[in-house]
Amino acid sequence: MHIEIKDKPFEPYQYLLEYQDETGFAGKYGATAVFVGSMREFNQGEDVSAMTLEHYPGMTEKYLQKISEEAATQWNILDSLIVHRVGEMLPNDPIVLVAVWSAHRAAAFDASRYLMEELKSRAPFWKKESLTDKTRWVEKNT
Amino acid sequence: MHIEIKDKPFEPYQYLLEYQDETGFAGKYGATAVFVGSMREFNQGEDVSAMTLEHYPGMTEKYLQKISEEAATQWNILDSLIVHRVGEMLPNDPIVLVAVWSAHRAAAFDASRYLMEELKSRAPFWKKESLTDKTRWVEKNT
Amino acid sequence: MIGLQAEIRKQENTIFMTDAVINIKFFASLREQVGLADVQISKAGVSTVMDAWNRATENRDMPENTLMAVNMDYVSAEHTVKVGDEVAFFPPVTGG
Amino acid sequence: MIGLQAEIRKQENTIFMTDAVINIKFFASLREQVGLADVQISKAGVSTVMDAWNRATENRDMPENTLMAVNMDYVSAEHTVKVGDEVAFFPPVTGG
Repeated sequence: MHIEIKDKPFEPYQYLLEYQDETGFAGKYGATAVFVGSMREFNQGEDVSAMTLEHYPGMTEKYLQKISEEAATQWNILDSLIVHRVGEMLPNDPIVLVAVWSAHRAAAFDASRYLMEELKSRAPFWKKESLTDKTRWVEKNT
Repeated sequence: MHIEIKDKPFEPYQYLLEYQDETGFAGKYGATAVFVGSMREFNQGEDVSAMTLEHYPGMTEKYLQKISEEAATQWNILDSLIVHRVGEMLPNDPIVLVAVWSAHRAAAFDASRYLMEELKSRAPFWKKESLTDKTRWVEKNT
Repeated sequence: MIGLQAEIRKQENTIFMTDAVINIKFFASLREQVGLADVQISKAGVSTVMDAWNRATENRDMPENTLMAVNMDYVSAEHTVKVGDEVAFFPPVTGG
Repeated sequence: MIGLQAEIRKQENTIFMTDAVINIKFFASLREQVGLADVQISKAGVSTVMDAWNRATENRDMPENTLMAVNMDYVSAEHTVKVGDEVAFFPPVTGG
């Protein structure tokens, strides 16, 4: 179980390649479910040129850890990973990477979706978008 | 929409890195849901040392294409990818990679799971496992 | 004249080989059980997928759960077959 | 004597600064609206998270949907606060 807050751009698939190499469970898992959230260049009808992601240091890690533990309690999984960007980012930049490893696919699918939904509703992150002529806080996660 | 049958080992995350570089939808997608199925070294209570994946050339591609089109009809997705191994493989080798790109996460999650479930129930692939002292056909997908 | 008759016979054979047959395929455990991979059978007297099975396997019992496809689409045993069809028999699929 | 009284006063201040306060944090749009990021308030007369809001913001109306945390756990406005607590106010989260 690993969580990480990144203040610099990261490449999710490169991250997974390296992370999996370090784990000791090669041959144990039959299923890996991965979710990557990326910054879009368009939101709520407007072009978005940049974004700032603010977080609550300490509480964010605590909640990412908490939801990871909840997932491990609810499903029979081998490992989970959450990586989340903060700071200044540009369109197409990865924002979040969630991955779950399990013996069979149902647990990986269910747990990865759980992690994303809980992260979206409980982890203290906030997005501020830069439009052509102004900035705006994203008000609600959909 | 891309489907591919591989008769040699492939690295799913490396594949995704290269595939995404070639697509023209950077900045359009906010969500990527990925599933990787890998060969386990243990199945139904026995150690598995190797596996052979047989398929029905022509029909397999036809069904992977068909389920990809079904997913694109049912969900608002930008692209989907299915890569599946055939031939001789070893524990920890990736068997299948499914990926779906969409603007918002629900479609990517739903469509990727649909692709996997439909692939498992309809695409003509068959697994034969090598155990310590014999081989056996996997009789049923769980 | 002998040459011509041979040519006619050859043409008839060719017609028979390419036009009046059904192509049968078996896969995976069923291929091993039946001992056949690819065979051609004559269309004569074969109307359905079940008939094709019976002709190709010499009336062997079809295992429960056998899946059938005609021209790479799933069908039932009652599905009608035509000359030139590709009929496949295989066990439940186990990919992914 | 003057030096000693100053020392006593300094110690009292130190005790006040580290022990009799509540630490308040505001994030994101709420930080900008309230115009405060991190503040300390005296614990005196502050029993609940709502009291802490009122003290820190000088009785500003709390926006609907404001989320509250004490020591990095979500709580309601009626949650009791203790000396040394970290109380945070922020808008709905929008990560992921």
